[in-house]
Amino acid sequence: MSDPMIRARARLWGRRFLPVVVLCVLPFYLDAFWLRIGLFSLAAAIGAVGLGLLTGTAGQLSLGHAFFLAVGAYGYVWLAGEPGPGLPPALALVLAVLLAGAAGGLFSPVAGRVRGIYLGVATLALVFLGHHVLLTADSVTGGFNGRSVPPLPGFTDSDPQPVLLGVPFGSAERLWYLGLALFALTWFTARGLLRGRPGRALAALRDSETAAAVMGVHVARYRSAAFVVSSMYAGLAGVLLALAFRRVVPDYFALALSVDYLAMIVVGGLGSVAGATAGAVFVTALPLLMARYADQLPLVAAPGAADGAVGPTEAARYLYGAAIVLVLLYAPDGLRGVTRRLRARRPRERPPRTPTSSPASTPAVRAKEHTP
Amino acid sequence: MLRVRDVTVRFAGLTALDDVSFTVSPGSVHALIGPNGAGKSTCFNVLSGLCRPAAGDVTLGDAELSRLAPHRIAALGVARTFQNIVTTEGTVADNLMLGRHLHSRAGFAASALRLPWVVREQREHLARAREIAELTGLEAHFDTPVALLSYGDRKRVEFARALCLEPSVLLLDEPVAGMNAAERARTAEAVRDVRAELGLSVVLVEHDMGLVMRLADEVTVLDFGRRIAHGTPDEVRGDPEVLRAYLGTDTAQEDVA
Amino acid sequence: MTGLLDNLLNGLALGSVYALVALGFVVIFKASGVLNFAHGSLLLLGGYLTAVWHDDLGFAGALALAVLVTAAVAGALDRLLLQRGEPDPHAAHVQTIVTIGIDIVLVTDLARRIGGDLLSLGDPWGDSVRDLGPVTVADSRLAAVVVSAVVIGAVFALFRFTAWGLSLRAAAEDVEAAALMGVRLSRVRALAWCLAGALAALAAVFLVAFPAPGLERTTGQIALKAFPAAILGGMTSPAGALAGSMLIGLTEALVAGYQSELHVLGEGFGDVAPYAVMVLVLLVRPTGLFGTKGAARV
Amino acid sequence: MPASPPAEEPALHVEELDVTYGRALSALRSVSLTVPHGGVVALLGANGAGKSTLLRAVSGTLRLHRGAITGGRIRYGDTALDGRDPVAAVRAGVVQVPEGRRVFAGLTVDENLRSGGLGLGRRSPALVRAGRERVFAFFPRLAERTHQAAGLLSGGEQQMLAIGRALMAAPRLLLLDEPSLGLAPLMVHRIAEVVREINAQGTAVLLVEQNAGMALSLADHAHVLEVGEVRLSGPAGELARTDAVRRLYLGEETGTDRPSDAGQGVA
Amino acid sequence: SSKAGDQSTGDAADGVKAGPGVTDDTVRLGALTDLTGPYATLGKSIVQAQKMWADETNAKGGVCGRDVEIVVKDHGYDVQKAVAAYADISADVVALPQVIGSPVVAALLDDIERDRLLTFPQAWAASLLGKDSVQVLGTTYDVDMIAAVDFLTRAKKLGKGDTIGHVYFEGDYGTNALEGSRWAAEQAGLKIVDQKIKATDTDLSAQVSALRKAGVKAVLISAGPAQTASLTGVAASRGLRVPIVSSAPGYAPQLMKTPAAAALEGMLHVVSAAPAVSSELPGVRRMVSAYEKKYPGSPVDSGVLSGYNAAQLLGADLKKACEAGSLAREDVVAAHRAQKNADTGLGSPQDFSDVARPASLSTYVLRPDRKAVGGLVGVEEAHRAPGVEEYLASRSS
Ligand SMILES: Nc1ncnc2c1ncn2[C@@H]1O[C@H](COP(=O)(O)OP(=O)(O)OP(=O)(O)O)[C@@H](O)[C@H]1O
Ligand SMILES: Nc1ncnc2c1ncn2[C@@H]1O[C@H](COP(=O)(O)OP(=O)(O)OP(=O)(O)O)[C@@H](O)[C@H]1O
Ligand SMILES: [Mg+2]
Ligand SMILES: [Mg+2]
Repeated sequence: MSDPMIRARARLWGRRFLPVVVLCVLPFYLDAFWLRIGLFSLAAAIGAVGLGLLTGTAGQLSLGHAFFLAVGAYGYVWLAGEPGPGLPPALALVLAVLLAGAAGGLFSPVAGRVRGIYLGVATLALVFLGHHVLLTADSVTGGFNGRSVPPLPGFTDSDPQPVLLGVPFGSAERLWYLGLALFALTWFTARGLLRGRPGRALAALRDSETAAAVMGVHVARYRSAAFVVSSMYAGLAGVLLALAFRRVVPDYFALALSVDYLAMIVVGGLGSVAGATAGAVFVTALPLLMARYADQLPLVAAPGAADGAVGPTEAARYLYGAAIVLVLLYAPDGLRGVTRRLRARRPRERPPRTPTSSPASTPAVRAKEHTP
Repeated sequence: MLRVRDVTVRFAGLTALDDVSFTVSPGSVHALIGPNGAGKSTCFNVLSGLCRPAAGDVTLGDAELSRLAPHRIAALGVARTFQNIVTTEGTVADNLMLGRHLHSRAGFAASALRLPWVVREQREHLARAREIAELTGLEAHFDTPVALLSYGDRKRVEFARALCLEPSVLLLDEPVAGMNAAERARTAEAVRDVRAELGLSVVLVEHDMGLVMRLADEVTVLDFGRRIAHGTPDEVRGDPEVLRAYLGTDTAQEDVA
Repeated sequence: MTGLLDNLLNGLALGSVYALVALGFVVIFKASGVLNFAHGSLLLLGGYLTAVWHDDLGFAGALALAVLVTAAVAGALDRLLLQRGEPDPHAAHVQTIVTIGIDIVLVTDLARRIGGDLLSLGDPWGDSVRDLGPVTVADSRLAAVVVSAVVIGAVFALFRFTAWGLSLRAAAEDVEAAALMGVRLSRVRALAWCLAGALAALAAVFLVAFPAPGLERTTGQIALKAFPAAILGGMTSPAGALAGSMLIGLTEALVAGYQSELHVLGEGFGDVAPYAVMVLVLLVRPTGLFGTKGAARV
Repeated sequence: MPASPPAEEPALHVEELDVTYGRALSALRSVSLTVPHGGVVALLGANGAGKSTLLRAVSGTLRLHRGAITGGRIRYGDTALDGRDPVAAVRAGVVQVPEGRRVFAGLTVDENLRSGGLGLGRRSPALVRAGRERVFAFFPRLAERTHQAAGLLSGGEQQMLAIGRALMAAPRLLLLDEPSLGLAPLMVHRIAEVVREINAQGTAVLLVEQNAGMALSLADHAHVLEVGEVRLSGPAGELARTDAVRRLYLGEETGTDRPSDAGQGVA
Repeated sequence: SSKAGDQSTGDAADGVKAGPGVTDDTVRLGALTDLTGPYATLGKSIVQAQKMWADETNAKGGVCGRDVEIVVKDHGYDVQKAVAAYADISADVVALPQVIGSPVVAALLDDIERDRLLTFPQAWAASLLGKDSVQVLGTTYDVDMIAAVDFLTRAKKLGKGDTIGHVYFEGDYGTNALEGSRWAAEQAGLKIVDQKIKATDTDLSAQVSALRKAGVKAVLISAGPAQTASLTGVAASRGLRVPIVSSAPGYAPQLMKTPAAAALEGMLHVVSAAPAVSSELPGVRRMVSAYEKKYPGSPVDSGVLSGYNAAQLLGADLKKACEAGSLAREDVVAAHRAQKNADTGLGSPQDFSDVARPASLSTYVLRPDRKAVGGLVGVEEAHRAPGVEEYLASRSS
């Protein structure tokens, strides 16, 4: 009975399904604060997976992710809201994702032509120009103060709140499951993309456009497609963020957000879905947690105390900055690399699986083509 | 039939190819030789669409190659290797699967949804890639990242990747550079095998005259971008112009002797 | 007419300040492939140090010391936090993110120290202005033009003609081959960071001098303007950085100056116009005005 | 002559060298060889045998490939080279021409040559000019293209540049990794002449070559590496007469039809 | 499950109906402030002033027999953080005597209204009017700007046909101010040339060029202190010596330490709902001396005054609610709305009964003075600019 095969299978199932089970029961134990953090993390993870595909796999540095998030978020708000066509929110969600994809497609003249750091800074323009549009087009975007987000039907606090196992299921709990479902969709599709033919073609583009072209990859089309797909994930993340915030404001979709996403994929480890997810949780949740608990640290003064004292926000920022530096100092291949190394240290090695590009050494910032 | 007609390529202040013409008949091995900087690799770049000629044209069957983008040319069944190895990161398998790109159909949507036929297709291509790895002596390295291989093995990866395209025309730029004699023989054999098996034409750039003599059906010799000789290996070997510009008179004396 | 001249001059002066920032940025990118997100905070550091020291040391002394200290800090950051282990060209993207972490810490700390103050750097130009024909220019801006022209020329010479410059460019091309030629990679690289730090500190002076009101906690954010400037120039040559910066400065000044005429683009377009110009230029020249396509063939 | 005859006569001693890549992959095991002052030593071996690895260990670039010396010693004269960085090797006069050319693509030919002397500290412009003239004498083709970006040169031209660049460093010991790679037959002869000439001027050479004919004709002494170990060594002429070497490296079909299997038979 | 079950609130021992944030011995208030972002200085002044008020109140026995406690959350002007912080504290506080940042308030508006949480935003845009639970204290930006134009026509003799520049921040603040200046200018037959800027613009040379080209006779500015300093400095050095009038947030005492100080003293006026901190009002003087004693070294700026004022007003509301027998949130809001003439002795009295109207319509005119506490001295006492009522009427129609 102690068949090692069975045990191995059980372990595999354990590793695959335990996290899913844990994620599903979390709302029964966590209060709104934690659920909110979780929801932000899920949304960020979806966006990070998209950026990972673009920057990690296809090697197209993008500092414009915030823009595509904004397109998704504002697209949803406008499509489902008033002023706007006032479509059914579920339809608006889908259309907003497509709209973000279309925005990525519109960028393809640049994406198909400009490379490396030039592309990175060109995408920076998207953020600034986008921000400008968000501020100026008041009638659609609500201007400086943004707009409130029409909730999905069944996800408002005014809906009747069912009580499950003694836990009232408010909007936070229900949104959590929506986020979880969307994240599962992201995980499934992104892995399929990365490990399949498109992922390989994109990785080839990253390493050598010449080699890819000569092997039959339509360079410009794939470069643009990477943008479109990545923008669609960003759009989805944007919609989810909007639903979680219940308010969209232009200032949120600023450069800092793009930079955060870049940090996510690198801190997590480039080139893998799991890495992007880990990075997203790290970058999203850590500052919020630190901000919440910083006042309990020693040497931290109460907010607004005497001049020059280190307040909780500052303490949280110090720690967060230091955490990024430290993680990358000791695990240059990111959080994903840490788990891989831990796993490798265990005696039983998994046999190598179907080819996937080695994520350890995939540069995001590439000055020139790789020609040894 | 691959036909190169009056191709001229100029770079700033330099004519890299000057009115070069030659024809590669189907199923033959055509060698392109010449001193360093003669324009051989440039010619390959023209054939594979990486470089636009200033004049002249290249046709493969009915298709006019010199106006097509590289990926279109690849789709017509032209595969090549590079003199300066150009592999992608990732494992040997990843590189070979890139070679299968044109033979698979899975697009973004289908791959994202992992439709059953996509999974099946991928499995089949992986099996084919493994076969080709075996053919080229890479089976032991199949899952090794290319960056960790020795120079000669990386050269082989390029060769195998080109084969994965199952081309009708194979362009090999110094395929045995960095290999020792035994390995050269083995690679030559592999070239001969695939040619026989798949009936493809091969255009070969190589400085190893022994290999050229053994493999080639026809030889074109370039010097300073101009064609200076053309013919069977034996004809070319005796050509005084070729001896002067390329082989060196030492060899000539040996030969004459 | 005066308005146009005014705007042009404004733009040139502004551009030469951006050029100083952009140049430091390019130097770091060349030396280490790192997109230095901490450049703004180095700039803030340089400015802050000048501000706190100028009372005791006088402007020149404070500036000299601030330039030195900022250079040392930049070099130390590179040596201690970025260059870990063997030089690895693939690590550039990781180091880029590390600079984000560094930036967060530095900015938080400097912002905490500066608080809500508007610090004066005690520069000798004050708010004096000068009439050049029909237009009036601030002396500080004239100084910026002169200083950045001189500094950019000097850096250009360093790059072209010194062993350090050659080492730097060689290492940027191929780390291993450079090592084989006996280039001390880490030293060459750290020196580049020092240079960039010094440039940032210097730029801070002109950035916050009149007509700007003084050093604020957010001054470092202006380094963002250097991104398009550097890119427009092509990231490869100091001359490019200068030209790109001028273009950015001019665009900004002209669009802001003619805001009411350019109403259709939305008010406040001056700030983002440089980015629009940059994208247009990149569409035509994907590697910037002066950039060359990587000299690699197969 | 740029290098004045040294007081002592340094020789390269590699003793019982073990090298591993990453955590586990053992690339060299207990390899010993000596390159005497003014000597030419050839190193042969199949792909992946560890030839480049040995040169990397000597020049100190192993760490750039995540490799490490795990045993044994490398000395050049009085200088211990194991565990040192490349700068120390260059300072000691040991210069490597890397495998696969590795010219600085974005720099001009001229700058590439100048970069060859970077490890030597300050040098008079006259000395640099003399070095450059010497390289141009060896490879006239380079002289025609001094202001061209090196990355745009043809493969063979790049190879010449890589060798010329190393010569600019006035090496006392030159490590050549496949110098004939991609060179036309005429140029291969030229390389042989160059090796002879610089050797005559007092530079020792450790030569890794797949063109075994040329290598053995140049070398005094030769070693054959196989899967990380020295299998054969001896005077070059003697080795050239060995069956296995003739078959594997000189391409003479003396044994079985499938040379790849025959690799095992060398011992 | 750990979350099952819910605690409910009820009457406290003393018979006062309690609600969230109220226990038998404490009343908890919240502050969503900016201590690390662009409004850090303001945030800090308000926090300190309100803490001082809480200490004073507690020393006098607290509110409704309970100690006042203020929970401060710093959002650094980041809406996401603010939303999270609100979720964090909203369940445990009675009211928010301080919320900084108009996008923050806008983002929280619906939640605040739903939670019936009496909130005093430290932002004075007219768009924040009209919500029962949200109270803008004093005047709004547009009202101030009407007063500014009035001041220019009266004191600086601008007349029909003259042109005024208005440099303003994007966002509620600037837009609302521009609304006021436009209206007033039209009434007075003046022309407004507007220049929108961003918070990151600190060099206003280009704007000055444009204004000079337009031939302005005066400039209004509704931006931050740095922008005011740059505008004034550049204008002075370019010979554009015209009166400049700033909205209240556009001035900070720190400006008196910059090179532009002289120009500011010569050219600038500030319109504000609150008196100068250097004012002779007894309430103000008492507060200033207490503040200086408690926080030596901290600048005493307008934020101190408005923060303290807000706290006092809230204290009055709580007291009233307590007297009415309930500290439940909705009853606190009701008590607040019942105040028709709230006077703390710190400036103009306020009327909170009409949610759609600014609580006060009286504006002070101040000018910089580097020797005065808070860097400002009064020029004109609080008064209602002519036409304000018409303006309000025109807006509500
Ligand atoms: N993009 C380019 N720009 C400028 N010159 C070029 C370019 N490409 C090739 N050349 C020049 O054209 C000539 C021919 O180069 P090519 O690479 O075709 O030679 P080759 O015959 O392949 O030589 P080798 O045998 O050395 O590889 C060389 O002198 C080279 O410097
Ligand atoms: N960076 C590396 N990491 C791991 N293994 C490596 C690395 N570089 C080389 N190897 C392995 O070490 C062994 C020796 O490689 P080396 O490059 O020294 O071979 P070589 O004799 O120079 O071969 P070639 O003639 O093909 O250049 C090979 O098995 C190779 O796969
Ligand atoms: Mg070639
Ligand atoms: Mg090798």
